[in-house]
Parts: sequence; structure tokens; C-alpha cells
Amino acid sequence: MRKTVRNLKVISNLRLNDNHHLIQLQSSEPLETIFPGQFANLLVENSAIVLLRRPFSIYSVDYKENTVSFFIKIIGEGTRVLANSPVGNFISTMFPLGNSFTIPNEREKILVVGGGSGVASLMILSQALCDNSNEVSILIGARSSTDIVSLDQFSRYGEVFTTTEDGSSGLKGYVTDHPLLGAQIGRFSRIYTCGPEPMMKAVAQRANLNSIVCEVSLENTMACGFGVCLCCITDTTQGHKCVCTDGPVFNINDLKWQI
Amino acid sequence: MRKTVRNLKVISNLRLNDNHHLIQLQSSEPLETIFPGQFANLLVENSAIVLLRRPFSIYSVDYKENTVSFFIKIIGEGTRVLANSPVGNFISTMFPLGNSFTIPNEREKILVVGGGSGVASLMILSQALCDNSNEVSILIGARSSTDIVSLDQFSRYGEVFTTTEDGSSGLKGYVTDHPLLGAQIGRFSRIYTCGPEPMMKAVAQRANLNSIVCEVSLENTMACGFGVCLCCITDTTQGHKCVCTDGPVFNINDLKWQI
Amino acid sequence: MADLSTTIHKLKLKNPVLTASGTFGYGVEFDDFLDVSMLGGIVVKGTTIHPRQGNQYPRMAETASGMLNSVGLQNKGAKYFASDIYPVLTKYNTNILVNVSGSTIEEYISCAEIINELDHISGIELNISCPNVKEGGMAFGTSCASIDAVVSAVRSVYNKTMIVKLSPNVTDIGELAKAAVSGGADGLSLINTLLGMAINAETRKPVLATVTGGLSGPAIKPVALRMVWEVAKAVNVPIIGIGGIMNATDAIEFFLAGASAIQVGTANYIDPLITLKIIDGIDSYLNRHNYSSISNIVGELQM
Amino acid sequence: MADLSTTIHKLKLKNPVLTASGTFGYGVEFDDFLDVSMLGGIVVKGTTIHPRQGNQYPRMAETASGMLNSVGLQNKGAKYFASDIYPVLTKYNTNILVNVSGSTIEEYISCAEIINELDHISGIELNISCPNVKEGGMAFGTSCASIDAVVSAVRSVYNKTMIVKLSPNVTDIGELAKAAVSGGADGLSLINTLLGMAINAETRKPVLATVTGGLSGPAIKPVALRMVWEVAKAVNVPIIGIGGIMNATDAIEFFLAGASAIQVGTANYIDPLITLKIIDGIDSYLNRHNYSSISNIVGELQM
Ligand SMILES: Cc1cc2nc3c(=O)[nH]c(=O)nc-3n(C[C@H](O)[C@H](O)[C@H](O)COP(=O)(O)OP(=O)(O)OC[C@H]3O[C@@H](n4cnc5c(N)ncnc54)[C@H](O)[C@@H]3O)c2cc1C
Ligand SMILES: Cc1cc2nc3c(=O)[nH]c(=O)nc-3n(C[C@H](O)[C@H](O)[C@H](O)COP(=O)(O)OP(=O)(O)OC[C@H]3O[C@@H](n4cnc5c(N)ncnc54)[C@H](O)[C@@H]3O)c2cc1C
Ligand SMILES: Cc1cc2nc3c(=O)[nH]c(=O)nc-3n(C[C@H](O)[C@H](O)[C@H](O)COP(=O)(O)O)c2cc1C
Ligand SMILES: Cc1cc2nc3c(=O)[nH]c(=O)nc-3n(C[C@H](O)[C@H](O)[C@H](O)COP(=O)(O)O)c2cc1C
Ligand code: FES
Ligand code: FES
Repeated sequence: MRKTVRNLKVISNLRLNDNHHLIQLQSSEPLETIFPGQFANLLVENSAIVLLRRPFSIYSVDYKENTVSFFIKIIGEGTRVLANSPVGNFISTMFPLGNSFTIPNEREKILVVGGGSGVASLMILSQALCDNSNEVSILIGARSSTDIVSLDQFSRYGEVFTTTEDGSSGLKGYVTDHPLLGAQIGRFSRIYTCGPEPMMKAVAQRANLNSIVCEVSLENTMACGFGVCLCCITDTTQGHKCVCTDGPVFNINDLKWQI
Repeated sequence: MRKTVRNLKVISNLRLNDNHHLIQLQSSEPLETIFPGQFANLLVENSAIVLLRRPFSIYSVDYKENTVSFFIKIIGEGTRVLANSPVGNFISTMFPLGNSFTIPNEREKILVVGGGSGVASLMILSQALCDNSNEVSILIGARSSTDIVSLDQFSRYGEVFTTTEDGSSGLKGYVTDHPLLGAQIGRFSRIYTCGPEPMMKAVAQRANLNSIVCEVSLENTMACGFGVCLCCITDTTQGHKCVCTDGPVFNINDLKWQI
Repeated sequence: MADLSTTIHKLKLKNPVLTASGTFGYGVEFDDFLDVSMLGGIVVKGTTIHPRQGNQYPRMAETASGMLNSVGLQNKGAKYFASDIYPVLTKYNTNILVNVSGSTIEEYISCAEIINELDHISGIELNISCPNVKEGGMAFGTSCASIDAVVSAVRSVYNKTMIVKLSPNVTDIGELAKAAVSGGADGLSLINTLLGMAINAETRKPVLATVTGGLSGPAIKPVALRMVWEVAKAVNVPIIGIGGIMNATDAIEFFLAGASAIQVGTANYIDPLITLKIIDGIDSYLNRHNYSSISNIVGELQM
Repeated sequence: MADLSTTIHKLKLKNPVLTASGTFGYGVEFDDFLDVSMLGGIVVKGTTIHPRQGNQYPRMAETASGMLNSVGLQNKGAKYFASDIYPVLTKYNTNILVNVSGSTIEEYISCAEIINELDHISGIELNISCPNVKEGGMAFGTSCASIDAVVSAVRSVYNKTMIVKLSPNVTDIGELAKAAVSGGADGLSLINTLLGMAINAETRKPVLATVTGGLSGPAIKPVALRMVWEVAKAVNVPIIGIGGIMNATDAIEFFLAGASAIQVGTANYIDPLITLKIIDGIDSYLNRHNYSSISNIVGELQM
């Protein structure tokens, strides 16, 4: 799992909706093994505003074609430039970074819960869980149906459920209103989640109440992404830990969340 | 001659040689009258390095099509980005700026001497002189023939002569080695020049020796281009003057050059 | 449309956007681009009692997100200003402030006395922070004793609003702010430029003829915001925030940090219409956040 | 190949490129990217006698051509460093300096005493300029008396090369440099970060949990160059230039201004291989200009 900085070539750029793009980058050399939950730090060139790299979860990997994909939600200048990278351009990519979700060896029932751009790390996770013959259920929450993308891909790895705040797709409400996190929660041995912090905290609370193993993938403001700047810390039971190296995936028991 | 800031559309971009481009910009509204020697201040977008606008002489104008052209020599980041502006892009352009060369009313014999990117302001000048039925001779100096571009256009307005340091085109040597600035200098009533400062100083010296009216177009580091920052001053007999508003064209008698 | 008006001592500003001295000439240079009367006010060029040629050139160097200048207070002197420039400025229906500088306390006083006679000048901004002149200038602005001396001296001859412009090249801006207020400042403006330097590695020479110069532009905004915030905690007079303001969001940040108004400097060079865009942007921000007036956000940083 | 070696007091550096404290971890974080032994030296993280958790988060804000940080010297303490980290560092064949900080003079002394015992540590860099801790840190670096006190106290217990790292948040860096030298500094490094602040206009909150933080990156290079130049005129010890160095040209500028070596900080985050590129670039520059050694350009600014 040696970290490298490489110039990867943009070989496709799929506009999923108004502010979500899926970009696929190709390496001229073989890729290191990438584990679910790991991320990359992408350089934004030709921007008057952006100095530091921007972190993105690895959405999918293809070791045959040496490609990695990123699911990018446009929120500021960095994501705007990267999401609009023309095919053929090169992007300086530092990866693989961070730790990963635990992939059980035995057949377990696992619930994967995502929201917003948090779904980005869940595709490769669901795939890995499925490949290791776990039984995966995937619950995606969004404001509206138009914010939910790439569902069909998820369905390759497990059953997919959705909630939307406006009821335009799946159950109306938040993910925590879904029976999977309510009456049916007992059937899962693990819950993995990535999304907005309030969502993850609500999920963590349910898991905690039901004594289900729960891993969450955190975000934080990062200057380096590989453990040197100490800017990305989070509070844990063992003191301040770096989200970029000790995380981004944490077991909720190690966090000091009020849940 | 009201100054404006407009977004002009790049309608053509001609690569003249390795480091010279001719870009043509179009305005959606009628252009103000532009006088020979005036310049524009172009904004460089999508650059991590460039903050301030970059000044360029107006190379040619077409009032029917509402276009202006710029002859750009790549020397740093700003010129690199601008010279590579894709057709269809918009460039924020502040113009027309600065004063202009004197265009005599009576039929005069005028020598126009250019070097480097200094030739940029001489095209529109030669045209104006010719249109006002002056007799124009154009002398272009360069390091090598490959550095001399757009000669054919100049020949519409007068006879064209060249010198190159390596002798690959015209006379071998500097412009000041040319008979036009030597034995034949007496036939001109005016000499106008734009180019590297050492060249302009050498030309000014010849003109001065022969009591020929001489106007030079200066460069300087500019922050604003319209007379507010006072960064672009040059020494004159009337004290510090701004190159961007009192110039860029100066009569050599007003400068404190040691000639 | 929110209420954008704001007050700096006796100055009533129709909106909180002024222009920074040395970056807006005398306003007239902008007549082609915009109606200067739409601004909250303009601060004209640094003015001294005697005419000054300023420094040699080159006077400018671009740096990362900033620029260095070493103009050195080039101006034709207070008398020329009063006789030849002032009459033209009376056409503007907005606050005009004169940025006053000097090499000695006497020069500050003489200059302020001349400006004091000009009805249409709403106030002065005392520049004790210019890094580009050998004597005086910044030297006055870096010790409490000298600040107090120059400010109180000018106070004794100047009757209208007197703003003191602080230098950021100091260890403790809060202490200096207090000295300016105790000397009689009606308000404070900050920051002037940070002292910097640029070198051309190829020629091995300094880029500026004066070697060092004043850094302005977006690069200095974090320092400016911090100093405005510190000064707002230290004193009780209105503050005008300056430093790297390029858009309405930047301006809002200064209001939140404690500024009652702001000045736009370097941005005027890049976009001469930027001040109007900033005024519009402030209005949109206030409306979007349901604030009825700019005073709702001044100093309202949520800690 | 020009001679890139340089000397800082007793330190022989194979090349003049070091890494700045807090931006290169303990070096080991870069093992994946480069051979750390190729560098002139590394300055490891700010180390204090007691373990420190550092400040709350968020600790970082990006600004125009720069970033603010408020890490606050998070580290496991000098004893842990000596027992657990130091043994790993001995694998590097280059100079390792420890950046030492404290809240009291006693803490500086105790920390330096522990480091003094470590054979493979070539020197210490005394951090009297950290803007991110409440007590001590920068407070020591802003008055001549306190600089002299802390520097001479550490000098009395530390035998190897002692560099003192200066704060830029001061009125007169030259005076403070003199105080550090008279206290016993063998060399000076500058600059540490400029104190700055960032505000989120939408949430109306400071971006950093600590409100203010230290500004680094290209934005501060003009200030850093100016200060190196001023300090080079004021004192006669070797200077290590720091601040916004992103490439070899930037490094050359610092040498011309008077630095005998440089440290690369923020740039390491963006390109972890940048130090090697800078070493190569310095070599090319010297060859292109026909200089046989780096000493040909140190302080050779043409005035
Ligand atoms: C480990 C990790 C993995 C990530 N994976 C993905 C991914 O796969 N897809 C994706 O679209 N995004 C992902 N993100 C978020 C992404 O990095 C940010 O959206 C991006 O850095 C924003 O850059 P920008 O220049 O567009 O916005 P900026 O202009 O930097 O910021 C715009 C606004 O958003 C806020 N902001 C910026 N970054 C963050 C952050 N990390 N957390 C909270 N607020 C922030 C800023 O404070 C500012 O108000 C991930 C972040 C981390 C830390
Ligand atoms: C009135 C005027 C008219 C001009 N007309 C033209 C034109 O028609 N075509 C054209 O190609 N160029 C013209 N120039 C020059 C052009 O503006 C500069 O080449 C350009 O600003 C450089 O920008 P950059 O970002 O590419 O280089 P930078 O990265 O800014 O500079 C690269 C190097 O060149 C030096 N440099 C930059 N600008 C100047 C300058 N103005 N004088 C001397 N040295 C400089 C810098 O110090 C630096 O060492 C004109 C300049 C002026 C003042
Ligand atoms: C070219 C130039 C000239 C300046 N002249 C003056 C001056 O005469 N008096 C003064 O108080 N400040 C002067 N300043 C400082 C500005 O008024 C302002 O304080 C500074 O530029 C920071 O603001 P900015 O980052 O928005 O430019 C000058 C700034 C520049 C760039
Ligand atoms: C995240 C971060 C942490 C830092 N920690 C320290 C530190 O512990 N001790 C110290 O002396 N300087 C510290 N610095 C300052 C740097 O060593 C350096 O002086 C500063 O960043 C300027 O250099 P740059 O612009 O190249 O980054 C830190 C800087 C950053 C960005
Ligand atoms: S981002 Fe630098 S340590 Fe995590
Ligand atoms: S460039 Fe600003 S006055 Fe000439």
C-alpha cells in the first residue's frame, strides 16, 4: 500500500446531474491495492483560488485497466475545476490514503448507509463486502430523487433502499426513518456509513442503541492528507487522531460523539 | 475615447511561431475610436499566478466587425495563458488606454522602426500614417528571420526593410546598422519606434543627432493602466510621468535619456 | 433592499464601501467606468504639504495573490490639491476624505490645516503607516508615543472627522490603536500595506528600485482580518477594514470582524467597477440572511 | 554539478534544502515518496517537554495563495520523542534538527536537555515564534529581553548547533535577531507564520476553532524575503530562509537575500517530492549562471 503521486489521465467524465460528476482516471503503471474507504488527494491546476489538494474517496478501481474513479459533488472552486476536467487532461493524484472499512471474513449481514457525496466511498465498499460473500443492504438518503445517482450500480452488490426528504423516491423522510434502521435493524451485525455528519450521528445512535458494530467515514479540513500537518484531527477516546491516516474510517466506539 | 471594460470574444487565434500569437477579439457593441499607440489591459483568468491585468498594444482594429487584434509574445504565465486563449472564450478587456503617436496632417516621410513584440503597435500606426497619405518606410529588426512575422501585412502600408542579427533575413546586424538609420536618415522628417529599450535608445540617438522628430513607445510595470496607481512612471523633463496615461508614446525630447 | 448606510463618527455614508488611498486616484480617473457618487466615499491619494516626486521606478512587482508597490507618496502637494484638484471633486455627491502624510509633525499639521479649509472634504485619513518613504510615514505608526504625538498634534488643528490609518508592520496593533484613539482619532482604518520585497533571480536584482515595498491584495486579507478583529476588541471607535477585499464576501468578513465600513484597494486596478459589484453583493447578502441593515452584522462574529 | 553544500555553524549540509518544522512530520511519513537522506536536513515537529493535545478543530483554512493553521504544537513530548521516535530517525543519513518549544523558560531548558543527549540530532531550532499556543511560543519572540532570556538559558544547557526561529509578527525583526544572537544563537531561521484569521461569511463563524492561526504559503514570501534581507544586514550568523518557497527560483531569491540555506514548508503538502525538485533546480540555476557553488550567490543581491 505504498502511497504515490502520479499524473493520471482523465479517460471519461460523466455528468450525473447538475452538480455531480463521475471522473475516471487511468494510470500508465499498475495500481497499488486499494481498500474500501481509502481516498486520494487531487491537485487542482489552473485555478486562481485553490492552493491545496482536495480529498476524494475512491469510488471504484479497475486493476486490469489501471483506472480509478471519483464521484465529485461540486461545492466550491476546487470541486468545480476537477468535476469539469476535460478528457485527456492529467490530474496529479496522491493515493491511496487513509485506512479502510473492516471487511469481515465470515458471511455477515451488513447495512451500508450513505448520503450526499458520502455515497462515493460506499460503492467500492459494497463491492468488497459482496465479493467477500457478505449480504449487503444499501440505504441511500437524499433530499430529492434527482440527488440520487448511480443506484443501478449499487444493486449489483446488494439490495438498494432509498429515502428522500420530499418523498420523490423511496420512503419519505430521513434514512433514520427507514425500517432498516428501525424495526429491522436487528438483522444486521454491522452498519457502515458515510455522509453528512448529522446523518452519521443519527445512524451511529441507532447502531449504538442496538449494540451493532458501526463504522463511520469522517471528513475534515486537510492540508496534506498523509499525516504530517496534523490539521485534520478528530477527538477520540485515545486523544486527537488524524482523519487522514488514523481515519477516515472510525469505529463509533472510538469517537467522542454524544450519541 | 471613453475607456470601458468589456468581455470580448476570441474569434481567432493564429499561432505565428513558437512564441507569438495573434488573437482577434470581437465586441458585441460598437468600438470607440482607437488611436495608433494605444493599448488595452487584458485580464488573465484561470491562472494560479497572475493577479493583475496585462497590457498589450492594439495591433489592428476593424470598426465594421467590431474587432481588435493583439500580437502577443509569450514571456511568462500571463502571456502564455492569453496567447493560448481558445476561440469562443471571452477576455475581459479594458481599453482604449494611453496616448498615441502623432499622425501628421501633411504628407511627410516617416520611418517606423520596430523590434520584438514592439512591432505590435506599429501595424495600426503604419496604417494610420498611410491612410493620412504619409510616405511610410518600415524597418524591422530581429534576432533571426523566424522572429519576424506579419511582414506582408506591413507591406500594404509602406516599403518594408529588415535586419537580423544572424543575417537570415535582410541586412545582417542591428536596425541601427541599416542605411535607413545611417546615410539615408536625412530623408525622414519623423522616426517612430517601439521595441526593446536599448534599440529605441539607439534609434533615438540617431534621430537626435540628425534633429529628426522622434517618438518612442515605452513599456513599464503597470498595476492599473489608467493613471491611478502611479506605478508606471518614467523620468521626463516635467518630472515623473505615467507611461499608461501620459504615454506610452513620448517625444524623445521630453525624456531624460542619455542619448 | 437592506439599509446599507453606516456612520463613521460624524460621517454619514450611504453605503459602507469606500476606496483606499492610492488605488482610486482622485476619483476622476474612474468617471469613464462608474458614477463615483454611488460609493460610500472615496479616500484620495496620499497628500503631503510639499510636492513629492515619489520613488524611482520600477515601482511595482506582482507576487502570489498580491502586489508590491513603492510609489512613495508622489503628489503635487496640499496647496495644488486645494487649488486645482479640490474644485473638480466638489462635483461628487459622496464623502471625500484626504489621506494626509508627512515627514515631520509640522508637515502633518500644515497639510491638515489646508485640508481643514475645504468644505467638501468630509474628513482626513492620517497616514502614519506608509512603508515607502524614508522619513516619517511608517515610523510614526510603529510606536505608541509617536502615534500619540502626531495624532494629537493634528487633532488640535483639524475639526472634522479624523481617521487614523494603522500600519500592520507592528508587534501589537491593539496597543497602537489605543494610542491613536487617546490621541484623538475619531475612527481607525486598517491595514496599510505589509512591508515586503521581491527579487528577480535571473538578474539577481531587487525588482523594486527601492528594494522593499508595500504588499497589498488578497494575500494580506487573513492578516488584515485578524488585525481588524484585534483592534475592534481594543478600542471603541468605528473601524474601516482594508486589505485584499475583492468581493462582497470579503467585505462581509470584515464587517463580522468588527469593521463599520471597508475600503477597496488593489481590486480597483483589476476591475474598476468592483466597488459597485461589492455594494450590490452586500445588499444581496443582507437580504438573503434577512438582515435589515448593515449594522446587524458589524462585529457579529459568532464565537 | 555545482557544489551545493553549505554550512550553518557546525552543521555541514550536503545541500541547502531543509524541511520546515510541522510540515514534514518526522520524515518517515515521506518514506513512500522520497529518500529523505537526499535532503540537506529535516526539522522535525515542534516538540515540548510535556505531551500536548494541540488545539481543537477545525485547524486549517485555505486563503489566497496560503493557508492558516492552528495545530498548536500537538506532540507526544520530548521523552516519547527520545524513546520512540528518535531510534527510527537514526536511519537517515542527513541532519536532523528538533524544533523545541515551551510555555516557560524551564520547559525550554528541560526539553533541550533531553534532545542534547541524542547523538544523531545535529541541532535544535528554538521555536520562539509559534502563534498558536496561548502561553509562551510567540510571546517569547516579540521582545528583545525575553528572546535574550530564553535563548541564553537554552544555550547554557545545549552544546550543539542552536538555531533560533524568529517570528514575523514584530515591528523590527533586525533588533530581535540581534537579541537572539547576543543570547547565543548559532544561526537564525525565519520566518514562522504570520498571524491571520479567516471567517466563514455564511455561518458567520471563524473558520478556525482558535479564531486566529498562522499564515504560510506563497502569500507570505514577499514578507519573508524582506525579513531575511533585513536580518542578514543586522547580524553575522548564518540564516535559514523560510516562507512560501514553492520552487527553485523562490529558493534562489532567499539565497540572494542572504540565506545560507532554506526550509520548505507548505509546499510539501502539495507535492511531497518538491524538495528534490528544488535541489535539482538550484543545481541547474548555478550551472546555467556558471557558479561553482551555492556560496557564490548567498547575499549576492545586486543593489
Ligand atoms: C476523506 C475525504 C473524502 C472525501 N470524499 C469525497 C468524495 O468522494 N466526493 C466528493 O464530492 N467530496 C468528497 N469529500 C469532500 C471534498 O473534499 C470537498 O467537497 C472539497 O475539498 C471541497 O473543495 P472546494 O474547493 O470545491 O470547496 P471549498 O471552496 O474549499 O469549500 C467550499 C465550502 O465548503 C466547506 N468545505 C470544504 N471542504 C469541506 C470538508 N471536507 N468538510 C466540510 N466542509 C468543507 C468550506 O468551508 C467552504 O465553506 C471528501 C472529503 C474528505 C476529507
Ligand atoms: C504599454 C504596453 C504595451 C505592450 N504591448 C505588448 C504587445 O502588444 N505584445 C506583447 O507581446 N507584449 C506587450 N507588452 C508587454 C507585455 O505586457 C508583457 O510581456 C506581459 O505583461 C508579461 O506578462 P507575463 O505574465 O507573461 O510575464 P511575467 O511573468 O509578468 O514576467 C516575466 C518576466 O518579464 C518581465 N516583464 C514583465 N512585463 C514586463 C514589461 N512590461 N517590461 C519589462 N519586463 C517585463 C518580468 O519582470 C519577468 O522577469 C506591452 C507592455 C506595455 C507596458
Ligand atoms: C499603488 C498603491 C499606492 C498606495 N498609496 C497609498 C497612499 O498614498 N496612502 C495610504 O494610506 N495608503 C496607500 N496605499 C495602501 C492602500 O490604501 C491599502 O491600504 C492597501 O493597498 C491594502 O488594501 P488592498 O489589499 O485592498 O489593496 C497604496 C496602495 C497601493 C497598492
Ligand atoms: C500545519 C503547520 C504546522 C507548523 N508547525 C510548526 C511547528 O511546530 N514549529 C515551528 O517552528 N513552525 C511550524 N510551522 C511553521 C513552518 O515551519 C514555516 O515556518 C511556515 O509554514 C512558513 O513556511 P512555508 O510558507 O513554506 O510553509 C508550521 C506550519 C504549518 C503550515
Ligand atoms: S491532513 Fe495533514 S495530517 Fe491529516
Ligand atoms: S499603471 Fe497605474 S498609473 Fe500607470
